[in-house]
Amino acid sequence: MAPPHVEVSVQYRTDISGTRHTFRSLGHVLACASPLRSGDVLAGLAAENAEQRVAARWVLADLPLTVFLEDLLIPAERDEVTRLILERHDARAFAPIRHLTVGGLREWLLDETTQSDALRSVARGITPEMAAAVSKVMRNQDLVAVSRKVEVTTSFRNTIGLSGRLSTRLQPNDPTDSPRGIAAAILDGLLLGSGDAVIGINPATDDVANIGVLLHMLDEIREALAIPTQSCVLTHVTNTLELIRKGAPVDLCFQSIAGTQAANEGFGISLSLLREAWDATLALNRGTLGRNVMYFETGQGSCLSSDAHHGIDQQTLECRAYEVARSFDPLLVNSVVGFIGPEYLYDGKQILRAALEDHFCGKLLGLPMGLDICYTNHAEADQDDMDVIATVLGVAGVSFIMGIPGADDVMLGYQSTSFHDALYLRDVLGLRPAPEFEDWLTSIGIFDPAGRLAATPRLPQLASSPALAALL
Amino acid sequence: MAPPHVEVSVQYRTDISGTRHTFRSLGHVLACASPLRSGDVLAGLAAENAEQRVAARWVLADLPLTVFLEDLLIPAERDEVTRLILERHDARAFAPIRHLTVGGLREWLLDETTQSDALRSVARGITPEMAAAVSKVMRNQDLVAVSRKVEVTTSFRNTIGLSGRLSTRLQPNDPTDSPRGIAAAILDGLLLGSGDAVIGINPATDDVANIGVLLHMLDEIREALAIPTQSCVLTHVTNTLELIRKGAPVDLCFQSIAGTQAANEGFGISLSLLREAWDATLALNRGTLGRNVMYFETGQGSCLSSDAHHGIDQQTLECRAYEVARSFDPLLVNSVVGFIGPEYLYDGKQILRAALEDHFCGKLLGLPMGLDICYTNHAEADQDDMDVIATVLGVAGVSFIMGIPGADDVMLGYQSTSFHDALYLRDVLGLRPAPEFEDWLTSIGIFDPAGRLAATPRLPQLASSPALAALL
Amino acid sequence: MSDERKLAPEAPPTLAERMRAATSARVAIGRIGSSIPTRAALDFQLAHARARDAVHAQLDAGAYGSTLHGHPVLEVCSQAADRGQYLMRPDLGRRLAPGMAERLSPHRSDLAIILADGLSATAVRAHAANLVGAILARAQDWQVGPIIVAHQARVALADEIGEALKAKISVILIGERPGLSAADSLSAYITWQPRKGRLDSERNCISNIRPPHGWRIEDAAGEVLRIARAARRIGCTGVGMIAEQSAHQGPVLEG
Amino acid sequence: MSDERKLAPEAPPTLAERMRAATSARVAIGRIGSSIPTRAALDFQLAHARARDAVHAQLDAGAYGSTLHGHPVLEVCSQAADRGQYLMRPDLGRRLAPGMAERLSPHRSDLAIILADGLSATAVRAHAANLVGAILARAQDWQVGPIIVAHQARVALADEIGEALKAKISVILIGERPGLSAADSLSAYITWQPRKGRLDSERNCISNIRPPHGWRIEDAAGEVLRIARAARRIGCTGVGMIAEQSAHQGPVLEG
Ligand code: B12
Ligand code: B12
Repeated sequence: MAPPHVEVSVQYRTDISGTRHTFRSLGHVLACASPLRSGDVLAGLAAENAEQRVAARWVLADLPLTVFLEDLLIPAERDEVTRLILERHDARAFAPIRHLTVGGLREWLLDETTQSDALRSVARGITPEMAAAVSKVMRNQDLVAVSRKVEVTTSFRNTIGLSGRLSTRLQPNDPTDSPRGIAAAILDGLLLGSGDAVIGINPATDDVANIGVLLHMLDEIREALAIPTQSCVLTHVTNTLELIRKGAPVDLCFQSIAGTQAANEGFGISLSLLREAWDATLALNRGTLGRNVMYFETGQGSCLSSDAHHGIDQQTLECRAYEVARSFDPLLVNSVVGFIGPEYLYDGKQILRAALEDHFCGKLLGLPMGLDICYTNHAEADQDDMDVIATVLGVAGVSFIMGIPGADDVMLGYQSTSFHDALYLRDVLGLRPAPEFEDWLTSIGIFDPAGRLAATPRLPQLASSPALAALL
Repeated sequence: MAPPHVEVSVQYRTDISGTRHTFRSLGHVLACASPLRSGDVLAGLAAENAEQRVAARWVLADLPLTVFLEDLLIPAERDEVTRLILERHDARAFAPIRHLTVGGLREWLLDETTQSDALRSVARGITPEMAAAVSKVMRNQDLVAVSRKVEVTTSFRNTIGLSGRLSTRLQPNDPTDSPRGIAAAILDGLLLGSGDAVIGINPATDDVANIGVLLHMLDEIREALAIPTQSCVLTHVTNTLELIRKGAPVDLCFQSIAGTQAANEGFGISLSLLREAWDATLALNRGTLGRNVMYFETGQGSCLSSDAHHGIDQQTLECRAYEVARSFDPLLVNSVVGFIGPEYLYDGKQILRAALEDHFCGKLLGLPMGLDICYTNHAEADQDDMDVIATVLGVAGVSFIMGIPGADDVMLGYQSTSFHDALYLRDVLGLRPAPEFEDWLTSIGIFDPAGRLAATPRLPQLASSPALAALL
Repeated sequence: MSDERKLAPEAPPTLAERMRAATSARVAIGRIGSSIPTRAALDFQLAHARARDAVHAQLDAGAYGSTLHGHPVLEVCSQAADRGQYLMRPDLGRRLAPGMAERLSPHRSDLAIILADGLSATAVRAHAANLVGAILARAQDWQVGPIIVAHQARVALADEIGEALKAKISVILIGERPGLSAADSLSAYITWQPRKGRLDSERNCISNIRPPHGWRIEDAAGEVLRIARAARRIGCTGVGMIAEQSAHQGPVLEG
Repeated sequence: MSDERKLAPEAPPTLAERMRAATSARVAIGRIGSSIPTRAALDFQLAHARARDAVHAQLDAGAYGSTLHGHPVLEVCSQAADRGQYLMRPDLGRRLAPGMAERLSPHRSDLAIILADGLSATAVRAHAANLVGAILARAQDWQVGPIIVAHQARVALADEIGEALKAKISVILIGERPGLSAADSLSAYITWQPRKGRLDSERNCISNIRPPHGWRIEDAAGEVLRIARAARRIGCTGVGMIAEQSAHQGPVLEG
């Protein structure tokens, strides 16, 4: 390939058969190189036309990876996420790929001799910006092929992320936080083999006392049935800290995170607050197999939505959120990809692409990536799109997806994947739940000995949980 | 489920919480039940809004399958395809599903106890209209899950359609029919493991003499390298007949077909012409393993494009083309799904859905279905869409796809799948070529003993073909 | 077409019914292989078709007349020209159209109450007037001026409106994006000292106001005022309030 | 970024080059694992961006002036109002706009020659005028009237045009849909006794007229006239001609 027409930190440009394309900054190159996406259009950052988009990718492909360590997108003095990225960059892990360009990194990733171990070992040498950059010169099939090769495993009471496995977060939300309603949804999910990633409730209110009630109910059900899984109420981290102080049974500490300090402030968090919460949760020492105790959610568009994007495109910012995530050795991370709405991801095609990018970049950076494959009723998408995204992500080796009764979250007002969708994926792709959970499903009779849903689950065992017994 | 609010042959209607939806005919129900699609809009047949679309599906779900044997979409006296459907309908094969509604058929198909044998045995009892109807009440994942269960195998010099296998048509088109250019593309494809479904050229001209030259070249290469595959020049059936008379080495007889007599007339064919061509090709007796000698291409929109659609939606008409196809025990059938343009399938989403429908309906009707996963430059689609369609169809168990150098057909002016795309699919889904072809790839050294592309193929063997030797 | 035999053949016949009675979620819908029964699939599609319509429903101008519960009504609109633009340009939905601030600034309201279409005019039509009544009935300790009806509005539009009304606190009652099962869910977002540039972390939110399935009107009104009074006491809403709250172990957020 | 080592390491270094010289197809692009090298991927994307532009290019009105090779030029347009409608409504591209037939009917042309944008105005700009010249030079045995330039036209528009010109045969030179590697490819469709309702099976087609990579102009013009004369002899074009042809074992289609 021709030597790059780029003078680093000075000019980003290329000549394509007679037309000169110049980009004002590294951020501008990255933004123009993204596939067309409504959030970047909203932010005024998208490429002007298809040719400029390709030109940006051309420039990007020829940039040495080291440029991302020199030309910082958001100044370190103004942003603690930038500082985190610089501090935690591991030069030894970077060494094997240090000499590569972005296009060369794509080829190194796709090479058949680059396997899971090699990929894992460079993770700490790859910055979020490098991950974003390489994803922008990769087509959908590249993202699938490489993601599939990366195995990232974590554990608390079971093991998440093994290849050949697909876990689910059982998401039993209720618009009034009714314990009975939530229990019904949990029962529905368990009977359909769901819940190995986590049984995780989004509470309808921030009422700490009420969240405590839910945490106790989750713990009661898990203990009574001896389910090798973990539970979580996805409330703000300050509430979780409060609940830990009050002695509530907190398995995992949840928080939504974003890729800039300012956006995180919009979420009411900082790195030090997260560290405090991490320490407090670790101190509870409730995991039996492992010590991954954090659960993070992310999603393209959240920085722009709080006006904290510093002129950087939404996919690059999403990758920066993964730097935040990986500093806390989380058990679970998922992007809630189509959750916010059409102003960030317009239709099924944009949601699919973003899902593949998020999953790929997360895995590449070493995260246990799941995906909330979802859309809202104001977006141009439907359940057929979700089927496609789920299938493609299943092939890409996604660690977990959501399990929601009938795919309809009656509290958050959006559609995601159902318990049945996970069954479908396991079926057509030959995937199985986390091993400890699979054993449990078999022992309790929800799975038959062949590892498929039994025609006649032995319900009586469920009665050992008071919360579930009330329904039986 | 409530009893159907339908008086067969008289009124098709349903009441959905207060609103009455009435449809003027069975064809109107079928058309309104299709997902939004530009070709149906062009024909003035699409549902007026999303609610009417669901209402049509509701009516359809409750219709007994027998209605399709009584209420004919296109009168038998005016259409030989209708007559073919009626003549060839097998009441014994139909017996096990005769009592079902369309919605009930969907459930029977999805039931885990319904496996490949059962599906194969009812194929001749299912009419094209029943297949179209049930596909319209199935979401994308349903189409994948059922297609995956149907194994349809055919053979000529190798075996196409076994589960766990993915074959490719090597499509080495050249804008001037230059034998040297075509040979270069064939060499490229063979070195990348392509060509087990067929090595099939679309000729740039209808010149019979020239087509003869190409047929001889294909045969020379195949013989010289002892490739267990078949060749074809995709010219009009009248030309193929002419070439057979002249003694040209014709393996497969190709023809584009459509779902109405009038559309077939537009293609310059009739059932009797096809029968004549079938007999003539069979008489050559060139197959070594099997006697499937026909190759058909189809595609939603071709009837409308020749103004021969009788007010029926394009997907239902596509299924009727499959009735034509299955009367001739073809080796290969594929829909060229995005080929015509945005006036029939607007964007990646519509192309994907149509691809899944065509594949599902074809397999359900007993056809060895492949797919030309493709788009034109006037459609709203790109290679990322093709990656997704290919991945999902791979999971659905598609029998074969196209292999074109770099996915760019330089003669037909459209983009399809490349040799690399097939490698990608085989890789991420663990699929292999047709067994006889796989053995050949290994023996000649293109595959290594592990069944992957060798780093160093043993080129010298290729020199035994004069056409290829000229390039070496 | 489908029955419930797959869910739990030997369970008492009413388990699925009891599960369904416990929640509005789509529980116990049965299964065929790994898939959902045809009936449940079509139900879902119908709900989706309808939710799409709710997103595009409009709040008629003048629908509330000139007074509501004795308070004058003022209508404003954001910079988003129509529904299509509103959906794709949330930034415009957060800004008052030119001239609107001037229409408000002659008035004042310590507790500014705003009714806003948001993503569901249906929700506003169903519950907002009642909720305003219930809030007013409990707000004797606050000076309340005109009630503002805002079109094509996002939550943060309350900041500019509150600023123009010189409000101590703003309460915007806004239609949440419609879910499949609920197109009529209302939220109240409460912001101490509203002014342009407030972060979402500086607000409180009460969502799922949707009797009888979600918050009841009386309870929601009570909660709004409890938060408003706590804000007056500690001088902030949002995460600051939670922090303050937890430092004092007080009961403010416990409803 | 990539090299060719993967294709055939021990082959002479020029194999890939020789393959590429033999065809304009994207052969010998190398591979990385199962994927194509970055350079080839970006080349493809650039070509796609450009082909998309070619689809939307327009044939300027009046571009050919009032005469072409001594024949008067008449411009007509179809019922498709703009490019967007042309793409989605091919039916409109097959019908003359109101008043157009009247503009043509005073004229006549035994051999009607039509230049049409089709899906690539670029192709018409590049080759059509030359091809018309070459056809005229060989068409001494035909009465040729005005040359028609048709906007937003589909192939079948030639039927209405030919009918209005009372033509014995029509030849429409039309831009083919642009491929990635060729945005300038022209087709000639030839129809005996053109009139509304002709089927495509009643026409002949010469495609890929695109010197130097496809048909050369001289050869294409020769082929057009050979087909036209055969049609005059046997009284049809299209599949009928092939059939007639094969019955007589004649050389008409062998070019
Ligand atoms: C969309 C949404 C989001 C989006 C908002 C971005 C966007 N551009 O729309 C994102 C993903 C960023 C988000 C984040 C959070 N959200 Co939220 N979100 C929603 C949701 C699903 C819909 C909101 C809606 O329809 N708004 C109406 C439209 C018209 O308003 P808008 O102006 O377009 O959008 C604004 C509001 O939605 C607001 N907002 C969104 N969430 C929250 C949460 C709080 C506490 C506040 C004050 C404001 C706020 O931010 C948007 C931009 O200004 C609701 C559920 C529901 N049923 O309402 C939950 C909901 C409002 N969120 C909730 C929570 C807890 C959060 C988080 C605090 C989660 C966390 N632990 O980090 C964060 C932080 C929010 C913040 N302080 O910035 C809770 C609030 C509970 C409560 N009563 O306080 C709700 C009710 C869901 C739930 N039960 O879990 N959220
Ligand atoms: C699109 C297309 C089709 C579509 C046309 C439908 C549509 N709505 O567009 C479909 C899939 C139906 C089709 C079918 C066939 N096609 Co075709 N088609 C093309 C293609 C790729 C592009 C045409 C184009 O851009 N037209 C320009 C636009 C502006 O015209 P339009 O009015 O929108 O479209 C009309 C023409 O395309 C025409 N048409 C399309 N194909 C053919 C073939 C012949 C022989 C004729 C006379 C007309 C014709 O039908 C369309 C509707 O009226 C060309 C390849 C190329 N590079 O041109 C091959 C091409 C024209 N087709 C070809 C052939 C052989 C066929 C078939 C005969 C194949 C077969 N064996 O059955 C059939 C039958 C066509 C018929 N008689 O009706 C050959 C013609 C060879 C020759 N010189 O005679 C070509 C050149 C491709 C090839 N080399 O194989 N085709």
